[in-house]
Amino acid sequence: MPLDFYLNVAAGGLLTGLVYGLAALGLSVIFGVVRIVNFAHGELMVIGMYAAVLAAGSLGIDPLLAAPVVAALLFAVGYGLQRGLINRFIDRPDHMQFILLVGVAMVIVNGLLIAFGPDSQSAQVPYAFDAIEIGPLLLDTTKVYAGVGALAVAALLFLFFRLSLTGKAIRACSDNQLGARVVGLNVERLYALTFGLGAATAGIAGCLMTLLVDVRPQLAPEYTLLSFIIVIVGGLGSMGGALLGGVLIGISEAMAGFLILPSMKSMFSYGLLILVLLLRPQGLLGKRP
Amino acid sequence: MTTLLEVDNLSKQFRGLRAVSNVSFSVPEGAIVALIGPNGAGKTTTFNLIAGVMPPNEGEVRLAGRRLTGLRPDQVCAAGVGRTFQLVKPFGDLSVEDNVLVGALHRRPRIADARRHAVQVLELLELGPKRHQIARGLTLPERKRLEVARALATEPRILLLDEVMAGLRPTETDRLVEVLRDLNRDTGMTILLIEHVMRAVMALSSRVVVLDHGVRISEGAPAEVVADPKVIEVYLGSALESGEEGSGP
Amino acid sequence: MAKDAGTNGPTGLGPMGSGLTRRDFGKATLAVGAAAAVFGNAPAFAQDKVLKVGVLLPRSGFLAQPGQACQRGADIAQTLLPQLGFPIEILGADTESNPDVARSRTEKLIQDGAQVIVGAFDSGQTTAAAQVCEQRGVPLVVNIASAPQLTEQGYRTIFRNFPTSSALVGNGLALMKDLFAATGKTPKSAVFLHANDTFGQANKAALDKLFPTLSMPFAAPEAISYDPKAQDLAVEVAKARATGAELVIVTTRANDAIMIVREMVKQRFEPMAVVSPGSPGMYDEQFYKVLGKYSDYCITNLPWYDPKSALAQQVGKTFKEKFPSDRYEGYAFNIGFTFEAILVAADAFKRAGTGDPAVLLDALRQTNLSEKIMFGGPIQFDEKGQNNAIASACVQNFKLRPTVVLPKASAEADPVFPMPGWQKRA
Amino acid sequence: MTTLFDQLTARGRVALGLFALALLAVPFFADGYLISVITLVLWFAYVGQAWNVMMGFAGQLSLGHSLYVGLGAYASAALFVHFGVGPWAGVWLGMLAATLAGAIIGTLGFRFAIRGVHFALLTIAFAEFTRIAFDHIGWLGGSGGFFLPVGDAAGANPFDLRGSPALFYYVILALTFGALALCRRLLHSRIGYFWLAIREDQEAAQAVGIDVFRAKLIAVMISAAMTSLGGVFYAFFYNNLFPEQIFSVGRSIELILAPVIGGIGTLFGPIFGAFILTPLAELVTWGVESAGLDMPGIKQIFYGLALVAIVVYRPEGVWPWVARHLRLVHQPGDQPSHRAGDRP
Repeated sequence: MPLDFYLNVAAGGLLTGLVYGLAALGLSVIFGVVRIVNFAHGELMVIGMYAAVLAAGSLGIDPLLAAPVVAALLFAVGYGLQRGLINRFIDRPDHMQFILLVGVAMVIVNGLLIAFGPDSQSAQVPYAFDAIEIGPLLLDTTKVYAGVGALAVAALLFLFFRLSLTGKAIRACSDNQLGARVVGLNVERLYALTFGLGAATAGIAGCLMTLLVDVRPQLAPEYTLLSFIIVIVGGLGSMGGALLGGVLIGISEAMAGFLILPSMKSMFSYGLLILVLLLRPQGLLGKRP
Repeated sequence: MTTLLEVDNLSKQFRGLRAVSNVSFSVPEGAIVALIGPNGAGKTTTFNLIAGVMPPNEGEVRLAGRRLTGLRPDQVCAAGVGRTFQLVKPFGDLSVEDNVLVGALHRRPRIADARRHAVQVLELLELGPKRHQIARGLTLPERKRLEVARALATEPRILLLDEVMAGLRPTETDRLVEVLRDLNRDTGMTILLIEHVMRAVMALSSRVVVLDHGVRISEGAPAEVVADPKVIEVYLGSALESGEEGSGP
Repeated sequence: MAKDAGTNGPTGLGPMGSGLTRRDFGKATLAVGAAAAVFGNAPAFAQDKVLKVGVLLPRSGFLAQPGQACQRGADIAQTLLPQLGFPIEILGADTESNPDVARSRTEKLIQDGAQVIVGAFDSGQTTAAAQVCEQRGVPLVVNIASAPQLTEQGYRTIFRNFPTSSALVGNGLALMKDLFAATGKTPKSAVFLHANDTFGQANKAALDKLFPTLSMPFAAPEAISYDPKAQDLAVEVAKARATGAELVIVTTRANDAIMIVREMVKQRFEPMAVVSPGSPGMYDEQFYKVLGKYSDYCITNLPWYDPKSALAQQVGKTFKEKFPSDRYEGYAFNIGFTFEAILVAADAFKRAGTGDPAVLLDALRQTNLSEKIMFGGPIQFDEKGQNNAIASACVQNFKLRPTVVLPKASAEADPVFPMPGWQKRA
Repeated sequence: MTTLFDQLTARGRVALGLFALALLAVPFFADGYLISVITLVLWFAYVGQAWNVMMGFAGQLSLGHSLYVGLGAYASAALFVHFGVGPWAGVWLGMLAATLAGAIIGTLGFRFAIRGVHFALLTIAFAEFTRIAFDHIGWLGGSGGFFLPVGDAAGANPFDLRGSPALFYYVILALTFGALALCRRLLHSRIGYFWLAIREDQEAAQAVGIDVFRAKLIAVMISAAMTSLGGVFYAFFYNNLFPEQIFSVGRSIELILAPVIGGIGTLFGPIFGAFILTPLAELVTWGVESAGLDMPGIKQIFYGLALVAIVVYRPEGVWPWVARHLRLVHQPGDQPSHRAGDRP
């Protein structure tokens, strides 16, 4: 097998992995601060996908351009969800949070099914079939755009948490909730902001994802699970970890599919997840609890 | 008097910080020994090292000549060490009686037998009337006593009490002191206690070990220790520094 | 078992049922009795003027897409069959793509008076329904489900007017040979890409078994299986490309067909043809919408509606009336088989003159229907309940439309093989 | 949510007795549909009870219990199809396989001190891993499905688990009552108290001499073994198995709904929860249909909303609340101020 085959496969996995990583980043941010495991994360992402498809279909807007609007929409959804429902579950045990979000996920998936029907829908972009040649590499234009977009959004998010006052307040809140309260931060508001940000990130990841796959309601649970694997591998609550996990899963799935049997490639991901949980339970870049 | 618990040259480091440093002392069978010192002196760490919560970097602990170091907490308990926690840890959703029953089951596998024993222990700690209550509903002094009862129910050879008097009113303290003294007198129970409340220390203990910054700085009868200038300096110093009531490491 | 003792017949349902409030229902000890009042009415075999057909389909959940497509066939049957002299009343039920639900919905349909069950697209849910039908002695006419075991497991009330996966693949491969003969071009190697699910694996098994017996002009293709839930098939296509095969055989589900072709275009992988021996995907409406010109020339060898059949044309007309904004071709496969399954039941009922299950079962066994939609001989069932006379057609996409190119007699156009390269399309 | 809630009052005993009698009588007055629905209810009650041993008693959250269902189902079905071994002999292999899997997951998880959400994800990972593995085991049909020969629907052969719906009904009823009795016994045994202690506070449990690792491992193994029995029933009830369905995350979720809704850690919670949920689903379907709403998916929306409402308004589960209000259980000594002064 010529080398450029491997390179192509790995590069494709890397770019897709970045988008997965961005979705997982949203999950990680929410967990890192609010300490809630968002079991409806994939559902939020799929809402973003439908919004992007709708924008592309009816208004002819490229999903990349629609992303900011979709992000705002999902921010509102996330903010509202946290304020109205999830906030009162913050101190409840894990399984209660889990069932709550399973219920929310059920409503979202089936709401989408009723609204958009079961057929998959795609955002038609003029460059859907283009490929970019870089030396021996032949990369899908859509994947390059999606991957670069994911990286850019992740960088923005990172800067937000480092530089902005709100971002710093959120970080302070995640380090020490009580302390944050003592110095007069409105923790509830920060939590809702964070959940909104996490949801918005998932929404943007959804926009980018529409470049790569066609959307249908049943994708949602798949993405939830995928985001989980990535976040655990990378480290729950770590931003860099989520991206790293995404890339790792992207590349390893691609290589495993290529070298072993494609239908067994997710087994590889779960294998990786199990290994990480056992050898480094806090994840690759996670802090020890 | 034979030695029951021997702490031999114990050291523990946390990220370069020496929490406990070459500490040695012993507790004779049937005695009540107090471990005192200002906040951050390494008392609770010493307790945790004895109880097997974490391994020491150096040194070892022996109970009646048997090495405890390297054992897990449950094995240490099986060897005959009962302990309480500074921040009480009741089994919140269980009844008071069941809390103590769990302790009693350790040496008495039959439920009925263990329950009888649990009830006796509860009577001893004056929790009898509360035994059907849910543990989380108890008041703080009651929960402190529940901690003692649960540890006692495991029928240990030595009881490790971590600040069981903290937060109690003077009358409540006196009551608990009385209970512990009776326990020691009637059953010969050996007790090692960490205590801030000097009134209790003076009333109960036959020997006092003083730690500061992880080092043993004094040991002796209560009256001697209180008069020791090193001890006075440490206590005055820390009082001047902060004076706050915080938790140990 | 004293079945009649506690049930109150069909009349018990109406007013009592609606009067039952949620609160009453919640009382645990009462629930059992209350539920009996709501749900419990004995099967009504009394009125035999109309056949009650219970149509069981996965209209939500994972299989919602094909399930809802099949449902359109049932909707058309409800309109068209009475006009053709087959009085039927359809009772619908959604399995939610879950066998547990499929089971209890089947029970409910029978309870509500369904005299025959039609369904349920997927083999797992179909067996769940078959179990109930067997216990209740109610016939089950399978619309779509290809696991060979369905008619081999020993059910006596099951009838399947759908090819088993081995028949499907056998016909598909035979048609490939016909295609090579008709065009005079023969590929020297092939690769087989398939989803690793029930259908894909059945296809794989059939291919492995049949290939040696068919004396195909190329060696047995290397098989590449992928996760049916995969979001990205770049690797799979790269792997297929690396084999250097001239022919790509696929067994896809729906979206994966789109992903495969899209990846082939991007990776500039241009085999002589992309052929499916009978899977959904490349004739789905979505395939044309998303891929546009790249959807053309893809070939599916599958049971298809005979464009020359009068009934097929009538169904097509009714489809246009009912769903003016959609194209018949994009749904024809699911509609055709669902419609035919209901027709089979209605025909048996007409001959039997009663909905009594035992009589109906007998009538079904003697089915001999030549007025039909799909290619193949008259519908007849063997002793296991399988119709072995279903033929396949070679259907190639031209100008975003599935077009019959073989068999010659019913062809709407001539086959194009090898297909023009991706970049050479207007 | 305590052991106290299984201390039935006289009234509670009567209610339970009547309930049991009603269940025993079901096949004599109910029709096929009702029997089918209650069979399903009981199945969820049974596996919910099994899951509850691990979560409700020992406090270990598993979201991958479909693994044990699947192992039990496949093991017994394989023995039956390939070697003609009946289900009640096959059960042992199924339980062995599930127990072993539980032991492996437990050993790895507990040794490496994986707790909470991380442990839950570990269980999902193992279930998914196994699902994909089974997709590739040709001997068991792979993803193509594994089919059992169909028995005589009219007869009743309890030894081969072939027969009428009533037979299956009584089998699952017996299993449910058996599980209830077993759990009651466990809960009042030494290990049961150890579990509760671990659930409440692991560190304190260890300090009173409980070998936490061993106790948790036993909980996982018992739970896995019990669950696998549910899998055996499933295999013979449905006569076909698909890795996609039996090992799915969806099934794991379905499986924990009953105990969570009913009341985690209580004996009657899983049963009560199952008797709420399945009828609720049927009721919603019925309501949607009679309202003329022919929208696939609308039922799940109402069901999802109901779930949310229940966890929001009845966080400790529905059973403890109902039991308290109907005075089916003894109240704790005197009314303690709940959660008031949790930590000083």
